[in-house]
Amino acid sequence: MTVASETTRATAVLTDMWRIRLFEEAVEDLYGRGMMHGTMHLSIGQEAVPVGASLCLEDGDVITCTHRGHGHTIARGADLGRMMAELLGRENGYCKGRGGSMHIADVATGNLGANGIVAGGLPIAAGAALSQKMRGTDRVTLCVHGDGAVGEGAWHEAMVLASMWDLPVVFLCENNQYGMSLPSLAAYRVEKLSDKAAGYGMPGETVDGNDVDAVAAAVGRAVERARAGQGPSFVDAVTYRWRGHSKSDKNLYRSKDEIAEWRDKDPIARYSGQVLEAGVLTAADLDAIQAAVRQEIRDAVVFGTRGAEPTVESMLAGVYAPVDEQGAEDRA
Amino acid sequence: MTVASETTRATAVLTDMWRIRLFEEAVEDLYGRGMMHGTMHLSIGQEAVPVGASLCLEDGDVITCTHRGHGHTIARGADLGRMMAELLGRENGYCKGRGGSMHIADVATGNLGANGIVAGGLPIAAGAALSQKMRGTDRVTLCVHGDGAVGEGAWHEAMVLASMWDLPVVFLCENNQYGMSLPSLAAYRVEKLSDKAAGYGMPGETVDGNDVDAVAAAVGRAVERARAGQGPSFVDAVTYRWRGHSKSDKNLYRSKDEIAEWRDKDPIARYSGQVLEAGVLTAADLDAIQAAVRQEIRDAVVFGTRGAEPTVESMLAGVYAPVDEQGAEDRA
Amino acid sequence: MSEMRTMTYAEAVREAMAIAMEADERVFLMGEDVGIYGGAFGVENDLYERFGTERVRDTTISELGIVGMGVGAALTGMRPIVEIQFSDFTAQAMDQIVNQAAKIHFMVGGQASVPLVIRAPGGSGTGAAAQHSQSLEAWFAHVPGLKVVMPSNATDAGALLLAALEDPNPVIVLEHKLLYKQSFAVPATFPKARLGEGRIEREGSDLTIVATSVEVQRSLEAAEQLAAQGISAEVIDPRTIRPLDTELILSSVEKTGRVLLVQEAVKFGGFMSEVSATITESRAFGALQAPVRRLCGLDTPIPYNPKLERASVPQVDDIVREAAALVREW
Amino acid sequence: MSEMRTMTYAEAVREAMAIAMEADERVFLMGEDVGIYGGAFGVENDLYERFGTERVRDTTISELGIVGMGVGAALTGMRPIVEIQFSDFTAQAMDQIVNQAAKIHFMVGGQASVPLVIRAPGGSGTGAAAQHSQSLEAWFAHVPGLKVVMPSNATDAGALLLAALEDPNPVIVLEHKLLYKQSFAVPATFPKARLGEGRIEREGSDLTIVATSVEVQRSLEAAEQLAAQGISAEVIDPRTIRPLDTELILSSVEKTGRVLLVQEAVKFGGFMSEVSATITESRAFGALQAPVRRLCGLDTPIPYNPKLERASVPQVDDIVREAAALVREW
Ligand SMILES: Cc1ncc(C[n+]2csc(CCOP(=O)(O)OP(=O)(O)O)c2C)c(N)n1
Ligand SMILES: Cc1ncc(C[n+]2csc(CCOP(=O)(O)OP(=O)(O)O)c2C)c(N)n1
Ligand SMILES: [Mg+2]
Ligand SMILES: [Mg+2]
Repeated sequence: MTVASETTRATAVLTDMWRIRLFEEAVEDLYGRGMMHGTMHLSIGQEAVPVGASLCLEDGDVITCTHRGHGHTIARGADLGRMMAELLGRENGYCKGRGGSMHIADVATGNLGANGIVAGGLPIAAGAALSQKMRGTDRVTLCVHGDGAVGEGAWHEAMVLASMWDLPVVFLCENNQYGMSLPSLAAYRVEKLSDKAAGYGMPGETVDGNDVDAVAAAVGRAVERARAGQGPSFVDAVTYRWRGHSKSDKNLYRSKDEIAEWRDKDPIARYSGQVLEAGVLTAADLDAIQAAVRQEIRDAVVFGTRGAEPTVESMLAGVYAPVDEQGAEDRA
Repeated sequence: MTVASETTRATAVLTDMWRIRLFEEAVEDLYGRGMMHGTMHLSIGQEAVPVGASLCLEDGDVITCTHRGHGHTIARGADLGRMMAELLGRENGYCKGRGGSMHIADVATGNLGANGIVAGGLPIAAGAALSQKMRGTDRVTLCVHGDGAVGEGAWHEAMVLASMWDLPVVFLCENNQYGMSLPSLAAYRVEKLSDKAAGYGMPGETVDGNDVDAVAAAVGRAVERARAGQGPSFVDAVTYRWRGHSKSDKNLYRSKDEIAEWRDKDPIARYSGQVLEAGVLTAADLDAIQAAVRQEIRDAVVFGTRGAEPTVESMLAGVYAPVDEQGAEDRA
Repeated sequence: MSEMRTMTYAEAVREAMAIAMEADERVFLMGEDVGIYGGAFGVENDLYERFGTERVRDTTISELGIVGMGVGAALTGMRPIVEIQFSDFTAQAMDQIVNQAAKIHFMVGGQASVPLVIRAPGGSGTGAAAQHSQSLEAWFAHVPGLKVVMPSNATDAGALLLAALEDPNPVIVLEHKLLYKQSFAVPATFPKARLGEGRIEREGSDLTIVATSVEVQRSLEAAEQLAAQGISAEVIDPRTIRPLDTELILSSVEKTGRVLLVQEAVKFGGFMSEVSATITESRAFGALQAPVRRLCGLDTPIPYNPKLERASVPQVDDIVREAAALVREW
Repeated sequence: MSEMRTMTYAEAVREAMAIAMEADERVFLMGEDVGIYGGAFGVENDLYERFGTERVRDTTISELGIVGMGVGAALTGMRPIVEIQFSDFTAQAMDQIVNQAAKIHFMVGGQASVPLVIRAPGGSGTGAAAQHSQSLEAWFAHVPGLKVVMPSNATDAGALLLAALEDPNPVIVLEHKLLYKQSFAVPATFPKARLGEGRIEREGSDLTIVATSVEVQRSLEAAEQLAAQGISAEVIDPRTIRPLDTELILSSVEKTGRVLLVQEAVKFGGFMSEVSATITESRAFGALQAPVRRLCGLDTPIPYNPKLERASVPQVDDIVREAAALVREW
């Protein structure tokens, strides 16, 4: 890699990690001030996973996210203003205020959306990959899911079907070690979650999910394999969420020490340190990146809060996709 | 083992295998003559699995069966007359004519029943094992399922939960190599189905399912482990069904050669040959066993065909279990 | 169109799938044993030979998974048909049907839609007992975002399936096991159908019978017998129950003043309770000369015994008896 | 019994579980995050500390599996309570609820029964959007073999849960998320309740309002406002919707001649259509002075935006308006 391209890459990586962190801090703030409602699942502390994984994707690739979907949505290039508008329930949001945080989607960037159902996105991702394969593309699908999702039947069925048909899908486990309050590794009785991949005839790899480069490398291998028509893979990226599961969480199942320990592994600080040390970016560069993102977030909040409230009429009109009578007539 | 006990065991084994075979042949015959209706799933050719597994069970142990459940029901000691009556839809059948072949159960022998839902019995079995454990017994649950069931989410969830809680359950895969028309091994992308057990932190073993002794040995190990409080195991017993999946099967997905090859591996002929050769039973003994079972089956058919037709009134009264108002009052 | 041919309901379903696959390369089929086995009810038969195993895909036994894959494929440019071997096993797939397929278009604010067709045979009458004989249409009719189709004859089985495949929304087509082998007169080309349009199957003046699926056929037979008794029954088949052709039903009720609602499903909480409520809270309330009457399945799981099984759901005789009573007593 | 105390609906559920666990060692609870987390809605709170992790069991995220384990445990001598974190996720478990729990007693000819209690919170109002806000009672009400309970206040939340735990059949208790934090006056001991017995929550003479769950509370508030307008509304809470206390409803309708049915669930195919059909085909038909009217959720998945969310389900004002119109126009 040339110095210039290294700089570009590092800037992009840090920009995206800061976008995720600061977007969610803003969301938290709006929530705290009563300007946002509902529930929120924040991925602060986990930023290296979406950003690392997204480095491996190209236009036309598809992703499915979990309920904790802000990070991947941002990393795939969604507009922060329309995201903020959605979380504020406005008509100019991605989902016209109908979906909110748990259903945020940006289909234009191949992001089929967050999913309020644990493991709900897995069969959908396998289906998108089937579609990519049947349409003769070399595109792939990245299926992000949590460690808690591994307990669901939907997870298993998607793994079975994707493996049977050699589908171009990467199952990326964003393993923050807890499914709400349940410590996953203890529950599943394996040493690492990637030990489960062999049972599906799939390669499996466990990586440090707080290391952007490690995530990018592992997901990159899996993506290449999928693009080459060699079938699905499983990547287990071990990370940690700093915040509670959602707003109802009293955090009784994790110790203060454990949380502190993982805060010390902050993926942003770590990556910043590395690029500083390597001389890829300067301290001033780092500040500039953060400052620019702060402005983006401020703009996003303004964009969102200025959005119109949606109407009942437009909501009701949005339940069904309109039938194209003419088109139908033609094909009869 | 003494000669006497070897003889007793061999007689019991052969009696049960013949009961299964001849019961199902009788059922086939009644069906062919229009005296029985519905659909039937016959386990002819698979007799070594239920008989071998049952050798490891004791009173108070529990089993759950599949839609192909005659074999295990017989091996656990069900009354052939009441079974036949059930398949004939009579009031004196095990299920009062409400359940038929696919729901045959003999709860008194710990047999919670066949299940028309593929993998439907797995979580139920795990629950029975949880109950055995919570009640402080050393009883175990044998969960019989097909190879096709491995594709269901229910299979996975039961494996996950049983493993997490070290439940005393043995997952016995009656692997006749096809889930209806789907060749399982090819679909699942593993060399043998027991390769899947490791993903659940469980021991897994693949055995010759046409060999009574091999089945009994493997299930025996798993049962002992469960009784000792060491948790669940997975046993994959490879066998073959001689008949079609059910009455609608045109058998297009299996070759004549393959069927012939497996008919040559007839578990009854094989076991008979072994005990003859070892001098445990004589040819006359073998004939006597078969003749005795033939008479049992004839009696069962007579018992069944003489049973009364159930009434709509008794059916409607059987939808809910009656609430014991008095008992309830006492506990309030 | 005018020339008729004889065809079973299963053949019509197969032909419609073939027509759609010929016309549109995005259409494909996934399901358990839909390939070389030919389908549990023989619906697919040689379809996999004609279209290959890429487009007629045998799956593992994973209902939730395959419906979900249908959702994913539909979201990304394909037009999948997913077959659920018995409609009872939609229970396994409810999350993908209800929480995903039905809601995605809404939840993403219209950014995407889910043109997925799910076919599933329901109903009793084959001795398959409680887990293989249910009529569960009421569940789906209650879900905004889904469309629900119940063809009662071969022509509709083909025509409505083609309409479902043209629709940008998820459509569940509930076929009936007993109808599969039944032969019908079918036009040379399937007529163009529109989801949400019911049909008067037989005109009459004394009472309106609204029936679904196999009960439409039974109601037509009953109407024949009623005619012999001097009672003129109008028989309406809504064909799709969501959206429901309320207008057609109300107009008929205004004309006849009496209505018998017939379904195979369990009465309590069944779809016909919706039809009843819709009628009585409508303008047709004033025209009612008798209370709306429902004739439905008994309040029981479907039993195995064939006599009990028959007794559990409305048969021709039951319809004749109820219809005659409704006309004579009121 | 006469001394009252103040208690939230969530506390009442917790207390009832504790009473049952104290009294009967066969009773235990399984669910996601019911242990140290205290339940997603805080219902369990310190229950696991009081009864230990053997009897208050945290599970993996496996709804089908845990309901199925409940079935197996119930069949073999235990009295499990399974919590489904949001009732929307019953979609994952429908096979075990409907094809197994509800039918086993029937299918095995009475050899065994399934005394399983499933608790699941439903309803909208928390900004949780389409996959976490549904009211799905109509699905369960349609299934023979199940009993379906919908407590509308803290006393019932406790008393009906205890009754459900005494019942030898599978019972699904649909709690309401918005009620959890609401406080109620509750007797010192939960009164003995019987599944299938409804209650007149408020007597009146001009119209009958039948409502379920949170809509009972809204209807009571509405009745207060209606009284101020000179309209006397009788409010009935069926409390269990399967079995339904039809007699109580019919008697009230015979007295008032007008009926408004209020539910949060989507109108089309909802449970109130059954109540409507039951009334109009009963002896009470003749007593009706106005068509039965339903006031229900709009035909939409629940939206995220809070104003739209409120507008999607009946609020107090809507009930007042509809009730007043029903009385004034007829
Ligand atoms: C089917 C289903 N069950 C339960 C829930 C409630 N729930 C939401 S997130 C969550 C934990 C998920 O854990 P994991 O998959 O590890 O994702 P994480 O929250 O850790 O990112 C649970 C139990 C749900 N949304 N869907
Ligand atoms: C949930 C569900 N899906 C599909 C079916 C239809 N079906 C019945 S048996 C069967 C094949 C089962 O294969 P396997 O588990 O290997 O058992 P086998 O029939 O070979 O004994 C299928 C697809 C069913 N009964 N339940
Ligand atoms: Mg997690
Ligand atoms: Mg098999």
